Amino acid sequence: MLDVKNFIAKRVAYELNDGDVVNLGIGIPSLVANHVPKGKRVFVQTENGILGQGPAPATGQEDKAILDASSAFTTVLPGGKFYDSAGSFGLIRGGHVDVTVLGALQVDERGNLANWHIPGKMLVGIGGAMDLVTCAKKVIVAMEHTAGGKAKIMKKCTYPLTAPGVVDVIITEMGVIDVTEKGLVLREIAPWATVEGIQAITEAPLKVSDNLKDIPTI
Amino acid sequence: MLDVKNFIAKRVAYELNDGDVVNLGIGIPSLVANHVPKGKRVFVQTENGILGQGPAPATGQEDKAILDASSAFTTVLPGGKFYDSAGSFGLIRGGHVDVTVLGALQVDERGNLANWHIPGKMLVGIGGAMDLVTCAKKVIVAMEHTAGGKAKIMKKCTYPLTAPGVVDVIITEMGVIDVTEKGLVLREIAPWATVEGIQAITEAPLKVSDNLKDIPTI
Amino acid sequence: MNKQKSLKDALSHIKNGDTVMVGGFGASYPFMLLEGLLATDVGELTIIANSMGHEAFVTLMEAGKVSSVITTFLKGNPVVLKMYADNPDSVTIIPQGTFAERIRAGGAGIPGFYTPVGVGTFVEEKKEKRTFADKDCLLETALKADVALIHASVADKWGNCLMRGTTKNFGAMMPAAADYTIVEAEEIVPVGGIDPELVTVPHIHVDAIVKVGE
Amino acid sequence: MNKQKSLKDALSHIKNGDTVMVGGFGASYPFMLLEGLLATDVGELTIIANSMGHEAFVTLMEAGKVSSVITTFLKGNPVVLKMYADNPDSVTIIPQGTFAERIRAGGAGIPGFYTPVGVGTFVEEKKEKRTFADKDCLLETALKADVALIHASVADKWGNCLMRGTTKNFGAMMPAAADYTIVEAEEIVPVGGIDPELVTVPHIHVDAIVKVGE
Repeated sequence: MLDVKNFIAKRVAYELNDGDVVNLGIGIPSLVANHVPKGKRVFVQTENGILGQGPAPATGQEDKAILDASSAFTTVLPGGKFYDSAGSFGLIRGGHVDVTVLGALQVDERGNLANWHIPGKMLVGIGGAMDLVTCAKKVIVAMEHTAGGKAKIMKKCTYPLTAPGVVDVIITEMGVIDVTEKGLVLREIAPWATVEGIQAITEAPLKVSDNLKDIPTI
Repeated sequence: MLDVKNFIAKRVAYELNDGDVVNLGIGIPSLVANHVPKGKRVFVQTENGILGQGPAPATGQEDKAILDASSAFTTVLPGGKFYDSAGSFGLIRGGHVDVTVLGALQVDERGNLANWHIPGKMLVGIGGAMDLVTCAKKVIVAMEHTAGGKAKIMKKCTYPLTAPGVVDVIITEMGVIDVTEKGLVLREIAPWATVEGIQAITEAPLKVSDNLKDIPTI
Repeated sequence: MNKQKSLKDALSHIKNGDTVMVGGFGASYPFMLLEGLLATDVGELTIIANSMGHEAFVTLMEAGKVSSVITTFLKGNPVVLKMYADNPDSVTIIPQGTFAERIRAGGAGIPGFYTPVGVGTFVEEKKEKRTFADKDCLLETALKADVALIHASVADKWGNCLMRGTTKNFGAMMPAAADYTIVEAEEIVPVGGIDPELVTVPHIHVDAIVKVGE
Repeated sequence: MNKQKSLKDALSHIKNGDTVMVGGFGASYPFMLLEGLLATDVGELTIIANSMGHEAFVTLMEAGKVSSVITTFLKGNPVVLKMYADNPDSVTIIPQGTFAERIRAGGAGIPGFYTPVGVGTFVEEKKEKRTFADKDCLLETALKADVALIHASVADKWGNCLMRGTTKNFGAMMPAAADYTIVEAEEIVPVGGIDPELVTVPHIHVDAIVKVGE
């Protein structure tokens, strides 16, 4: 059976460039670090104060002073640095994060992002998402294409925005979609999807790239 | 023969309170640290990045990475901290320096300070003086009472200001003068001075404190 | 100069109506100080903390000690959600980086600064906008407090704090922005026991130290 | 990822007309890089440095390479005084704390901030004023640069820098505010050779490393 989350995470990892500073949100984005291709090195930044986050520590090696932004035990790699929050968000807000990868409740064809609150539901708060998407050089939304059968890729977001016009790329289990000045452009398609099938579960109209490719499934 | 500079520096040291964070300018102010009375501990801050400056190092113990704001070798005491300039001036501008002691070209009865440029002479620059006098809790001017026979304590500064209305106390070899809302008030007088004699070399009118005291000469 | 105190003495400085900053990000909250605060008589506090989700904040709010909150994250705290539903003005939600920068500004003498973060969202409500290099920005102001409560890995007797790894977070900046700072430290060492290159918070911002577990 | 280069290669990135930030406070200037810069063909540089008083800046200006200067201190440099006399607009003198904060702002994405420093002096000329809590303040803007030249005590091969003691000063903030940063390091160590708690400048802001003396 297809592991949707890891399929998406893996495709996101291919989108990263060697040397990128990346911030990975919770959920699917947090899996991206496991899929970075050999020969590429990316530097994972956590907004709670690490540049150069490493893998989870071995059992017995946990250090309660070294946690990730979700409070899970983590490690720092050789060549890393710890920051206080003014420093950590200085790095984020100064535009030094090359790619931020995060989930979304809704994204629309103008790159508007809504990922913090569903009206009528419990308020969650916003954490560092607004800082990250407003200031990172590239914003990748990594998410399942729909939620409970409802479209998440919209003509216009109906939920309150995290930030307007910030999303560059949307990666789902169906395809890779670029947000361009002319709207959404399907750049890659999953082997199990069709253009018509994707359009049927996408509220915004999709253009198809002249150079449409298959998402590699390895 | 009277050592005017050390006499002034010593009187300044008595003005400091136990626990004060102090910044000491070049010249007479730099001598103040040598005169802090036993039983009082002050923490000397240098704007180039030390909190808790110690004495000059012994010969052979100099460390070229530990200098004061005048680039002389210095030391840091146990309990001290090194800062970068954003941190060091954050400390200064955040109002965490209790007392800044510095020289002046002119001070006037409103507490205006001019200590960076004499019109027509070579431009020196301003360094950290504006930051220190604008933001420190207390500003003490420590200087010789006159310069080349000319008054330095003025009705109104004629040189360009370092900052308006910032000086709290003026300490010279003649006396201790408080800057108050009602003008300059002579609070202490040197044994070799008279009120009339001080007024004669002071452009601004001096009030005399009801409680005028001698400067202790020990 | 030895600032080590009993928990009770340290907390006795906090008054009704005080604004209290609390360090921590996910973990590294000063749980002992928060428990101690629960046992005091003070109330009507304004709490400034990154997240309200921890049990310690839930308990404090259930005890009716909190009248308003400035935070970035509410999840996990039903009391703050009810407070927000009853009186939206009592709960201020701000972006995490703006939160960090406003606290730093409070300690560094910067009354206001501009940031593009929050433009085009609820964050911009009631805020002044201004354009820099064609980019809309919001005017944000300094945050200050009466009291800061922070957790340190190591403190010396004067109050110099070493905060290891990711425990620095907001607690590193709060003491400079607060009139009175109480530190809970896992370990207390003599003055000189922390390398001047490793002091996260200098002693001059610290007023009381409590040893964790005592 | 090994960024160690020859002096010539490292400096080859600097172009005519570039704005160049130079770290240092009294001492701790990157003298080797400044000497190297003197030997290049580039000119019309804008120099952003705390003090112009050092011989290295005098020489650079005598060679006609500098068309404008942003600094806090001129003493000891007759060339910059003459430049100021000839064309006051080419020399900008700003308070040291404002200088530090404007550079930090440049690296931290803050386009502008307010400070009371400079009010009532020549510094306020042409600047917007605004009152916060009855205190007049000036609007100051971020400083950025094409290139930063800094001196480090130790660098690793990726460019992480440890700046010991008082050598941090402005060089600690400049790399984040510059597009391209060249470090001269007294010592170069393998990656992992600097404790993550002691990294003053992270490698991501550094583009080239030159070993002092080579």
